[in-house]
Amino acid sequence: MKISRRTFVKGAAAAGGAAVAGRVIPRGLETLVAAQRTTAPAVTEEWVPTTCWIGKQDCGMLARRINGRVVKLEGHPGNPLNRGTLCPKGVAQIIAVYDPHRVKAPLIRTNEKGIPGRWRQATWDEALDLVARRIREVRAKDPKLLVWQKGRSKGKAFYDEAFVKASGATKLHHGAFCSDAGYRACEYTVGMSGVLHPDFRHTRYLLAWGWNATNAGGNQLCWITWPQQLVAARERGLKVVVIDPRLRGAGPFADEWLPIRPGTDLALALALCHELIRQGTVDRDYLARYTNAPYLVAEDGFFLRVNGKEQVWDATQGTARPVDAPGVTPALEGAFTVGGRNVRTAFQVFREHVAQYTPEWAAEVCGVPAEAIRRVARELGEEARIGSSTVIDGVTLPYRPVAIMAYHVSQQELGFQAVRAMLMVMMLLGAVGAVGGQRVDVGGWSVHENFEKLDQIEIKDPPYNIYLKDSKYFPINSNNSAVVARVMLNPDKYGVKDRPEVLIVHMSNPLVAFASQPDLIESYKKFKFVAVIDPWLSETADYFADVVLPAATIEKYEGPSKASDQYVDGVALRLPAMKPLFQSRGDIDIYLDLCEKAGILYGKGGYLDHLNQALKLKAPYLLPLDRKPTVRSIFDRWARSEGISEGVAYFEKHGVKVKGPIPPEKAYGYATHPPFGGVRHRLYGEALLRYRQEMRQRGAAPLYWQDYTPLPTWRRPTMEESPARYDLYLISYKMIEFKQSRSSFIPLLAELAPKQRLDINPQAARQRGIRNGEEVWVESHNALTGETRRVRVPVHYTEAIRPDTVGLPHHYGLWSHPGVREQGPTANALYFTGEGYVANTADQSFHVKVRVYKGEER
Amino acid sequence: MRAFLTRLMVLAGLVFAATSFTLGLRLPIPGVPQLTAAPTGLPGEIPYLPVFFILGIMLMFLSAVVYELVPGGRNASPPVRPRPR
Amino acid sequence: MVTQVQPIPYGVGRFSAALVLVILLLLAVIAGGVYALYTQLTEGLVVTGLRDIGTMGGSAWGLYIAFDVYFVGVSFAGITTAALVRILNLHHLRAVSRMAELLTIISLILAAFSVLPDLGQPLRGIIYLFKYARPQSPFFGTFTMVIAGYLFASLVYFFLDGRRDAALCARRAGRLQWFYRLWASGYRGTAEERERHDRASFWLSLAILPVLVIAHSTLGFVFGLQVGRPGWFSALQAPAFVILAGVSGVGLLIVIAAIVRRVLGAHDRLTPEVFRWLGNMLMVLVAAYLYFMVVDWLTATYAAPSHEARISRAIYFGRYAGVYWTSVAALVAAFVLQFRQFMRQRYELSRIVLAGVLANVAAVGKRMLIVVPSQTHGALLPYPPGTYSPTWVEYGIILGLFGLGTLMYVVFSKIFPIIELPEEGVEG
Amino acid sequence: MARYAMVIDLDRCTGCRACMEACKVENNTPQAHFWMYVFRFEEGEYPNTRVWFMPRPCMHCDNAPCVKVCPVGARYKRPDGLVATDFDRCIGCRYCEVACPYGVNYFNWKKPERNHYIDWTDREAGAVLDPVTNGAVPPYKNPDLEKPYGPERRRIAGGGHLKGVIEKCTFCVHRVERGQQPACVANCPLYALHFGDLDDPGSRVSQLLRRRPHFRLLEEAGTQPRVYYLGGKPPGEESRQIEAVRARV
Repeated sequence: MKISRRTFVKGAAAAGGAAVAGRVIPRGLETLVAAQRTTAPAVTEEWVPTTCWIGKQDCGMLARRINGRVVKLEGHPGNPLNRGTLCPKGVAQIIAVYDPHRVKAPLIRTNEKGIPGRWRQATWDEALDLVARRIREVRAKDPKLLVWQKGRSKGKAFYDEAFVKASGATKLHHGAFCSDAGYRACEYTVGMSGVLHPDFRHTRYLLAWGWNATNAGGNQLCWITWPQQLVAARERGLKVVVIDPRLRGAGPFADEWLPIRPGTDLALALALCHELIRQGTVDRDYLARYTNAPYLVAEDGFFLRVNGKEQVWDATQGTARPVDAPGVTPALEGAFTVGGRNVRTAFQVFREHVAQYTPEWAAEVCGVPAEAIRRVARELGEEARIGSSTVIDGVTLPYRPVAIMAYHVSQQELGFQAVRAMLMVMMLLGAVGAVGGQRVDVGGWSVHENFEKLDQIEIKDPPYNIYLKDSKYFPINSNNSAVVARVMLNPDKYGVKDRPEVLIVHMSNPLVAFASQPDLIESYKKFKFVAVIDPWLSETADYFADVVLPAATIEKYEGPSKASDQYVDGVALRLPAMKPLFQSRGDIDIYLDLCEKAGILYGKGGYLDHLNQALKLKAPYLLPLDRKPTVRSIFDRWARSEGISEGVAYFEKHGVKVKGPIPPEKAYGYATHPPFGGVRHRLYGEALLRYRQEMRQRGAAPLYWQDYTPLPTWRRPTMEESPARYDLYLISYKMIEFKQSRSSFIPLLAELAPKQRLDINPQAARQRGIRNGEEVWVESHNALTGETRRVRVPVHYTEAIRPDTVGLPHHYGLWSHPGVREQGPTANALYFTGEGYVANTADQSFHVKVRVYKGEER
Repeated sequence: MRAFLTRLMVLAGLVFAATSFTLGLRLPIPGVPQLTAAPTGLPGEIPYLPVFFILGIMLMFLSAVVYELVPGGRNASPPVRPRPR
Repeated sequence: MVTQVQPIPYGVGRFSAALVLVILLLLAVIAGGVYALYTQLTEGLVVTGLRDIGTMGGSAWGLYIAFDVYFVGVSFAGITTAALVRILNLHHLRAVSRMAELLTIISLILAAFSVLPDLGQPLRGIIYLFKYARPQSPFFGTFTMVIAGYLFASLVYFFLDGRRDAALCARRAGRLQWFYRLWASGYRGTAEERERHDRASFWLSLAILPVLVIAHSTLGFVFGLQVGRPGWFSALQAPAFVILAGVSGVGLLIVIAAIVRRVLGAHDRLTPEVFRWLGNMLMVLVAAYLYFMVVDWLTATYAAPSHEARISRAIYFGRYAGVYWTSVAALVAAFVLQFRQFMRQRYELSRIVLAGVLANVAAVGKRMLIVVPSQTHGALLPYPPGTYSPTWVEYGIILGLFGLGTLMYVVFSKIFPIIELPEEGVEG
Repeated sequence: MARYAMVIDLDRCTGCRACMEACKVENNTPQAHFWMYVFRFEEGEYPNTRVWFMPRPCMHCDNAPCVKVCPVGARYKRPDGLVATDFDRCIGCRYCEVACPYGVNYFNWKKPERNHYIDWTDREAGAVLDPVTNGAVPPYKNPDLEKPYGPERRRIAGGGHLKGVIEKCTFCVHRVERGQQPACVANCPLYALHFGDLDDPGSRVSQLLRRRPHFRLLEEAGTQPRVYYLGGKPPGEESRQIEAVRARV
């Protein structure tokens, strides 16, 4: 029988003509009759392509549409990212699309800020006018005082680039909470924008370094793609060594587990370097030709330069010669005297530097047995097959089937240097850019502009901008919104002159999603005007939005989005699977109107102009700068400009454009011409030393410059200074059920993991007399300020975590949606930001010392 | 005459009992072997067969009533309402 | 001339104020049950404490099934006693035979009623069981044997056995005369009729006894045949069911007999002799059941597979320990009470009645323990253990059923002698 | 006549529970009903810990206890091996549920319109949704579930989740009869689930079962399940369930 509310009401009324009579006849008896009713009438059914809206990689989807109503979302078989499948979130988002608690119309605040909002519905015109006026006002003052907070918004070209450029706004990322410390390390060291990941088709030995394989994504791609490649690789004989305080993430795919102490990854990486050099399993050829390892380093730590040229020691001639001198055969090791100055090769310096980091030493620091470290180093050395080569699509390339997968692990106080050290392990083995070896960017091997930029930063004197760009505090800077919060609360301390006034939050929920919640809540009070673009009333909107603009979910055009799994390249578009529900609108529509009303849409330097550049549109497909296009027509132009003759219709038919396999010349650093894009990888970070000195000269405190060392150098993380009774490390992690803070209100998913819980080793729990499922206090401590924060959560026994470590999932702590009130606190209520709890690149650390207790004791 | 009618009644009753009983047995008899076997295919069921089975059992017991209420045989005498002397 | 006939004895037709009060009370209880049933029919079984086995960590069967089993059990005693009385010519027990038969009939009706609320689709249940019932399902036996065979047979027996008294009652003029005449259906008490009845009831008893055993066994099979439920899957179930049925039945019969004796002051008919017999019968049955429990306990603890062990742990020491040990205590107490009287050959009515009550307390407890723990703690896959606690709806419906049963019993005893009329005065 | 079976590769399962969600959306199952469920297990003690996962659909047993006990033939075994539930026939006695050793049956305790995750009868929400959904509950209601299937033309695909009847995994009969894979199989991101015809030696399931060692759950119970597991082992006393879904209605 077809139960719909309408027929249900009819039935009730029919049963006696009145609602009363309908109630008198128990429906329990009605069903026998009901069951005999004929089946549902014939329906029109179609499958329309679109892309997932929940995750970061926009998996291809096919929406099953019946009478214009989407009833199911399935994976797009043709999309290289997910190949016909979806993760739980992707499947469950259908119920979110219809969620009656979406923001149904533009909202304007009627009560004061900092408390749950009360709203009145407004027309789009009214709401947009209001926001546009504020934008005009603030831009008249200084465009930089307009802040655009990026979240999980897609269509980079439309928002991050065109809008930010056209409005001149200050852009805030979320990367500093993800893996940007790793990005900076890789950009600076090998010129690739990304974190570390393997060449799964060929890798035979993998260090899964803090990689939450069964729950979270990996470098640059969402969850589905990486596990698919991991499992396939294991069936080909890949061995996986898991380096993680918690085994749960790797699940059954761990061949060996090194339960490392949180925050000590740098030490382990250094010990591996130590062992590799001791074993002599070092790819000297790679180091000499493609890195700055042979550069001569003077005693002051800077390269020896002769009229601006770095020098190497020519082994054959026994003299120092310019690195690019013809026929030079640079020595990799050795100490020499050049013009009366004692110099050593960078590799020699490195070698002597890591001599102190023995496995025994690391065992102490990391809580991992020394013999295990030795064995892993030995296996790495053997599996690397240094000197061997193989043929890929007719190209002969070095074969080094060892690699590291590292992602969120980079978000720790020593993250930048830790990832650099991990890279060095792979550099010693010559695995960077080799077949089966270390990869960094799924897009292919092209050198990122930051390789030079991060080397040439000019540290300035105050005033600094809101996220302390080019400052003496964080010269290399990942633009951390939590740090921004602290700066806003105390601008003078950081030499910031004027506070920003207007904030546009797009698909982001800083109050819950970003670390150090208390700081964020305080700082948001400082904004004069906050507009939020979001399908739901985010907590940030609830407390601080003056205007909420309801965005659509999957019912909109968005993109273009990369559809590459690092082997096959493609591009996809999000297409409206049905008309936007309620009064919501596609984000791009919103921006077009907003820009028009704010007077930054048309003409040179306007939104459309920047859009032309951002989308790399070529004539004759350039958008005219004098009239507002429809979103569909923009994508049509883009598609044709990309050489797709059918235009956007192609995507409306196929959903994804698969460009075919990525050739080795693009995929492998060794195969590019010239190899590695012609850059020398930075084993030795001379610029880091330079920054260190400039920061000191400008009077920055040691804790800002202490990690700016040319070579990764171990020190105790700041959190270790917390009193001994804070005897546990808190780490946080993602669960497969949810995406950040953006899905725990989806009832289908919330049902699977309804409540926040603290992972704890039963051994540790019993010492504290804590039973499984019992509620406890988790209290974190800031080693520098002495501040403490605490939350109450039930514990969850697991043998898959170090006894000195406890874990909290992200995702929880929401309050504005009726479905989430019982879920419990967010881990971000416990973390601290700023000094001691960010990396030297302003990247957020998700490590803190905590204590766990049952009662009210304090 | 009356005796003849009652006899006829009894006879009809017996015939009905017999038929319904045998009909009813068509349910358990093929059913019993299936108790041990694994269920396969679709259930070949005849609607309302259970009613016959139940009827059969009931009639079996009903025969006792017939026996007591309907005097048969030689010494049959027309039932007389008990009358106070 | 018409001899002056005295009114029918045993309070037939006489309604005291107290009685009216009792009836009103019962009607109230029934109304409560009806309301609970209505809530359940409209809202669905979500208003009960029942939930799905497995991930939902519940029990799919609960109070309703437990009491269904209990009621069927109680019905055992009545017709058995009656049949035994007839077959073994235990004349001294004739006094309770009608009470027993009535108890059987009413408890069987209650049993049928207590299954209906357990069904998610009661109306379908009534229709489809007649339409599609399958012999492969243990329900078939319970359903056909109990309802059709057992209940109907009891009715027939009850009817034939009552004709004589009906005839006697029919002699008095009164509003119910038509009813007595109908029941008497021409019974005059001639030698030939008596002899006919003797023969009929004898064979009827013989026919009923096997049906009886089958019926109670099939009820045991409903549980005993389930390989998927540790704690149920056992050959012991069927016989144990029959015995426990006897325990609860005889127990309740004793209680009722005592009440009737008290209310109607029928000391002359319900002699200590009667209770001594019933008491001994109860003692034997309790002893037999205790033996079953010991066997059960030994098997469960000596070498139980892990799943069985989990259940027995829950029963002996865990969540269900309270119910279990209470039932055990009650049974042992009942046995000891009877045994001491038996050894001394000195019987006391109060003691026997107490034993009867204890026996029934134990029976109810045991029925719950048979139905629930195997569902909450008997998962063969590693689901977390479940929980079940009945809601007011379930209690309300069960209470209502008890109310209904009692009412039927009281009303009947007011329109028809609950004790066979004495020999003398038959011919007036 | 085909002989359908499911093969689950435990070496590939990441325990992501996407199959559970795919099932829920495809079949519009009510809250706390998991026709497909994924166990997450932990074994051993730190640091020798092992984590593994095990999906649990209905086993569609050849000797299905639930089919045997069904008093009215609502639960029946189809010649192609599917164990079906006729929701027009079921009287809601839940005998199949107590008889099943695998705990795969779910009963509709509530009325359909109250049984879903969000109160779709909510006036406000309904008013806005109706133009799109025509009052379907839930809005993503799959019309195929109402239709009759098989030569027997009985309604066995779950329908509108009628109050007071039993339900369980149907192997997505409405998809299978259309030549599609069951929703969970079709969606598994790791291709850990396979579905096919055992009588066809060329089918993926036949090949896998020939090539690799396998087991079935509770074989000792004599239920002859139609779901085979590759790799790993059956869960034992040593297997502690972690992150159990304890949803109740």
